[in-house]
Amino acid sequence: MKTKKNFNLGSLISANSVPILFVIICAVMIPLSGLPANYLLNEVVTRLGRNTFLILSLLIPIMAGMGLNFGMTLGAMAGEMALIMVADWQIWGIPGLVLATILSIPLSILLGLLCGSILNRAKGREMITSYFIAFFMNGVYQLIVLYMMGSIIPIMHSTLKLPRGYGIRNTVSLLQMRQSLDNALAVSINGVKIPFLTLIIIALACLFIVWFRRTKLGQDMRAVGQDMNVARDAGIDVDRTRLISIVMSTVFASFGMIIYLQNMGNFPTYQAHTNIGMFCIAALLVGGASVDKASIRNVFLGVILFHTMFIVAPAAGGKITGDSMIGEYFRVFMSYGVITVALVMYEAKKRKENRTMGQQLANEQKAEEEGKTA
Amino acid sequence: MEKNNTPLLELRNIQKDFFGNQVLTDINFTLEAGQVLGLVGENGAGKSTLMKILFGMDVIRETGGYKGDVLLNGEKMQFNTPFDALKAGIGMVHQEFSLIPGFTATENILLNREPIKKSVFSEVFGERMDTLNYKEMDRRAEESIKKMGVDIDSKMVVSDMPVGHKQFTEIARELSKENLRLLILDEPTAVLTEREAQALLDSIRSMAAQGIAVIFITHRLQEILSVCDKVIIMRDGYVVKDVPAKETDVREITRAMVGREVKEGGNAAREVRDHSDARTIMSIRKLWVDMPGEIVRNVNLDIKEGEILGIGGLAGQGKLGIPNGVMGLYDAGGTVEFDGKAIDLNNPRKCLDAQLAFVSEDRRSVGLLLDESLEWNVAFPAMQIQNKFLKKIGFFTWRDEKAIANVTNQYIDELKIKCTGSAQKARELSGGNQQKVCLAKAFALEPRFLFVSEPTRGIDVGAKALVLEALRKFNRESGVTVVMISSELEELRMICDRIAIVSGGKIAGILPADHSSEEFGMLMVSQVK
Amino acid sequence: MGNTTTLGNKTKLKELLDSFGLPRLIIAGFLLLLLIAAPIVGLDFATQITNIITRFSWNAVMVLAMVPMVHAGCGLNFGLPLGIVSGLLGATLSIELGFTGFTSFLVAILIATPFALLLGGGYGWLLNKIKGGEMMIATYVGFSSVSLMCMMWLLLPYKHPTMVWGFSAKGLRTVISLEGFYDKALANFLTIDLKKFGVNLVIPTGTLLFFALLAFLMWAFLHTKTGTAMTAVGSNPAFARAAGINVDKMRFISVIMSTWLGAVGILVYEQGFGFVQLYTAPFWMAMPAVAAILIGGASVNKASIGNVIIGTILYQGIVTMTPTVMNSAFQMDMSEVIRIVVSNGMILYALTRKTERGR
Amino acid sequence: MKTKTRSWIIRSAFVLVLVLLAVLMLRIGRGHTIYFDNRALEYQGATTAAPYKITVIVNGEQISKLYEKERCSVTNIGDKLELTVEVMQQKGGSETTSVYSLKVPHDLDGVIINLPGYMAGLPEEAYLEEFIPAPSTEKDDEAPPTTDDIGLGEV
Repeated sequence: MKTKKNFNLGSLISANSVPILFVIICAVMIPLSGLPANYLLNEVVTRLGRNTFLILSLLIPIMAGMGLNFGMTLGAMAGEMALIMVADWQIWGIPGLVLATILSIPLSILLGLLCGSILNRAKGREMITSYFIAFFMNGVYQLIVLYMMGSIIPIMHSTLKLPRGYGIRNTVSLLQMRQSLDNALAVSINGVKIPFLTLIIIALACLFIVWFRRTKLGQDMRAVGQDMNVARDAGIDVDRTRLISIVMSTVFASFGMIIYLQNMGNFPTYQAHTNIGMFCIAALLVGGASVDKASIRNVFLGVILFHTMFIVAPAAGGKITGDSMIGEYFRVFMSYGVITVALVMYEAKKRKENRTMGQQLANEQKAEEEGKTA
Repeated sequence: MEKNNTPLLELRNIQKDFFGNQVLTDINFTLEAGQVLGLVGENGAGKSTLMKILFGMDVIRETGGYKGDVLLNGEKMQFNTPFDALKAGIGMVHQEFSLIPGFTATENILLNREPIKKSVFSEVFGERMDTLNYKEMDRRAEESIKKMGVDIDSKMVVSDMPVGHKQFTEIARELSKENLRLLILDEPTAVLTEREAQALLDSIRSMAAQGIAVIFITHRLQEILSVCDKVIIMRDGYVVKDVPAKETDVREITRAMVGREVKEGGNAAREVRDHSDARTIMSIRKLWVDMPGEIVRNVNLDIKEGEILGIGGLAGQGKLGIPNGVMGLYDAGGTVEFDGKAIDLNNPRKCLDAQLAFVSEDRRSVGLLLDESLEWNVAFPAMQIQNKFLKKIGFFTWRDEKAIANVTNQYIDELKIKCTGSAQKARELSGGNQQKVCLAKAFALEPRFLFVSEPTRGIDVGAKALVLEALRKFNRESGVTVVMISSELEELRMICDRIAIVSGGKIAGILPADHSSEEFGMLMVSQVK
Repeated sequence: MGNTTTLGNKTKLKELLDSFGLPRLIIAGFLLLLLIAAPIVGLDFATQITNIITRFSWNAVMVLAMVPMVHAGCGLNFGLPLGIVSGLLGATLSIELGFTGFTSFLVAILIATPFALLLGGGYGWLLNKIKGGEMMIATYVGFSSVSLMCMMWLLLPYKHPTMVWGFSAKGLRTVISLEGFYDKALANFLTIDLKKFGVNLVIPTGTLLFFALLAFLMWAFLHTKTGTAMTAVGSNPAFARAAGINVDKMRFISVIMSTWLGAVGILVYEQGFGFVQLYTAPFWMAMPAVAAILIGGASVNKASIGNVIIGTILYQGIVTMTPTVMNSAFQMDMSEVIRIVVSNGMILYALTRKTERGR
Repeated sequence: MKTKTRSWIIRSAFVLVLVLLAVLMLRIGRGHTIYFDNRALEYQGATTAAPYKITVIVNGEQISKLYEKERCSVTNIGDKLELTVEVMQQKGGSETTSVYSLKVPHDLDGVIINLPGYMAGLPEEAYLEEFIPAPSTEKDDEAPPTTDDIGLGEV
């Protein structure tokens, strides 16, 4: 009954306020930036192929009620480590990417298990905890890549190593893998390069998620996400289900990172993953997702809107203020801002729900009481 | 499978104690397939403990198991978890809903028992990767809804459902379990409207007709009489009566529920003072309180100066809502006058300023600062409300640690609080001693009027007597009006001058404490919602 | 412990050991090891001590800024950058208005105060709307405010030549030297310098005294009626409410106090460091402060002045000692990794510890 | 129990497939840099002369035209490549085209192929030489990574 009443324009706008805001921002900034449409389109399509898979990895933990998985960074690290090894072994092209993907699976499962079991000890605080797991593991990643690779883990090529003889350089070149996925089956329409194979892989991942929702595990995750206690009473192994959701997310994220980095062609060894979680989450939220609800639609809408904003902001900022730094800071501000707003709305909603429930009961009694006294 | 003449369920000499506190003694009864058994008794009579044993709840095992035998079809059963009980064909609908809010009725009915279709992935990743068979789910859900005999929309999402439908969804879930032989319903009609309740009673009948045995727990005695084959009445952990429903009536059941053989002279020896001439110190009009599970509706109550008023009633009927509402801890409306002046509701500060004090029933989360010292616990409200235990040095007003320690030690002696010293943390004390700290906190406020809510809940017998004595002394010596809320009628009768009984969120009646238990019992069940 | 009253000596000792916890013991042991190792690998012990004391004096006030919010149950103040932003506004405006020397420090605090009250007020109001989710939101409020200020530093019409970019004469520099302004404004007061006696020990007495003053005021506040109420709100909000305390008001006050202390904290840091760092620098300043107070023995809803002092010494000790000691010992600088693992590990430990009052 | 062993077998098979796939990728994905030299080769006393010009075509793509003493390079994924050479012995002479299937040792990153030697059918040790990059004299200034401003930047 409630849902029917809500189906008017006002609530539709308020429910989608974030995407609408971004549409407006983009609509204002695109003409201001003066960027040619072709360039813009090309950039957006490139970024769509590059980022979507990573963002898809966020959907499963949201389904399991664990909020925005800042721990996806762990998957990104697994993907990076796999790529470093593959680059060292000189496996090139698509075979190299496939090998990196296979290598990243055990790594990311391991990291996912770690992350998931910590999060099971911090129920109700998953987001802030996963946020710090990402930071913590960044230290471990540095320990491995900066100190153990080349000393304990054999690295053959000195081009990868720091001059001191161990540790990986600040940039890892993936020259021989660069866009090998994107260029396979690529189609160019009006100068806009469409990375067909990448998009097919993304489509498969979407299909998987749609299908996954219909599996027993998917159903269990939704149940756990909505009410852990009821799910436990019904015999669902809550902790295990949550653990699996994080492991899946981490594995997905490592695949996503490999796709992302093959497009870039090289990566800064120690920084590539630091903010990736933040930007993926911001993009998802821009697409209209919330902490407890996200769909594939949100992912695509989010990637397009967020990245359009990202591309045009510096140019537009430069045109307005004569300083392109303004635009760069602006887009960083928007990324943080949108996450802040989404978190505030989520928490406020949780509290409001409790309150309205009380208010409603009070009113009912009042009405009844008035009826009786009258 | 079923042997003739063996009852479906038989309990033999069931005994259970919680840490030496005997809650069930020698429970024996039988139940045939297709029979409906009504189980009644006051709160704390042992009904829910018995059901927990039957349903294999963890808490029983964790507290040392039980004695005696549970026989199902003549076979001795030992349930270690609810899932064992489910396997054996026992289903239970708890008082609190156990439903996933965003799922449809169908999804909830088949929660974690969904029919599945094999998928390729499951070969590798385990059977949880099988997909759900939605068609089969719909079919089974419809089937169990039909079995129940009440029509609910299987596609409706639970959060959109009226309360009654949620209840029916829960029952349908139990019915969808194919081997269901015994269904336990714990106060299922409490949340239903009259029509829904009637529908439920009909469906109980039709379930019984299909050979399912039902244990039906309720406080609505009329329902018991109309639907049950036999009635079992429990009191203080004993089965006091086990009769066919046809051979009894509401009055007899009530008497059995609350009646006690007067064997100890304790009651008679004490004085019940009449305060009807005293002036009214607090007058409550049209009070409603939205306290979840203890809703109060339209309560009018006058409290006389200097008396001890008891408020009794069954759990969930609203007796706890009255003090919590007046003291501003839960949303409330109506008017409350104290000493001729109106008191703001929903503002604890105003009540405390008017020299009212409240000892909450929720010791651990409202009553105490568990992680702080006893000193803090005792002195805190008095410091904050009345600026006691403060001293001025220079520009600052400091806590007067010495005064705080003194007052705490005074109450430690007076109330015989067992602790290592006034600096001990409240968390480290036993329940009874924590309760005494709560009392000390209220006494330190030197109130003119004291609400005490369930002061003896969960504490041992010795501490109970001490707490009650302290309350009586406080009332008699300082002339403070005390309103005590308790689920234990006998306790109220021991200490109070008058007792008001709350039923269905309203005051069902007020009687002097020396009236018989039976009369109070009748009031308790009079308007049960 | 500053917040509890006269505990018996025995229980106090036991409590201290209990609350110390394994991670803290390991960290303290590690620092001890570093201190022992320092002379062995040929480092000057006194220099090391000087470094630790200096770093302590820079950071202690920012760690102190954690205390009020933890006390009022608002959790760890990951929103510290908000206070830092207020402090930076105070610092830059003080210079812009032409103050120099020690006065510029006082004026900076003076100007930062209204900003801290305003921003802290808004922040407190927000945190009262979202009880239970404070820490995550605090983190992002901090980030948002810093990135907003990044734009502001470029846009605000600052003119002072020492602060703006030389070539365009507008927009603030990323790093502003405080020489001639309040560089070492506190540190130079009553400095104890033993270099004359051949010992490389320098103690910035003034900064330490300033911290001691603030710490004393905080301690005193916690012993007043309002401070007691604040502690009770953090310990059990339901109890406080039933005792007639306005829970939201207490939380509000605590957030403002934390924000103001954050503003003063960054000014103290700058006077020691000698530079004002703008733009993205404040992003990660909350983390060391949070890690320090947790290492000191605080939990998500309990903290004392003692925790601040112990924690800052331990944390800054490790941060300053590891690079030098490790470099001299193994020619390998793993300090960054150790810093990251220790500080974030500590925060994780605090977050996953089972609290009675879990949501 | 039966289903358990069954699923165990299937799972190990799945892991095995992944491992095999990885091994396969290791085989077919190995990248090499191949340098082709057009210069005279001395082997066991005999000298193979270098022709005037060789056109090198790898996998159907023309790489370079090598005059005497010139060198070209090509990267190749996998150990095998199809090498087509068009040889012009004398300036202005006619071209002869021949197709070879060249196999590069799996373990070597870079190899130098002496084309005259190779075409003359000399053994591998004669015409093939490992390419060892000169120890990097360039300083440690690396090319800055390409960024899309996302995920990079402030730590």
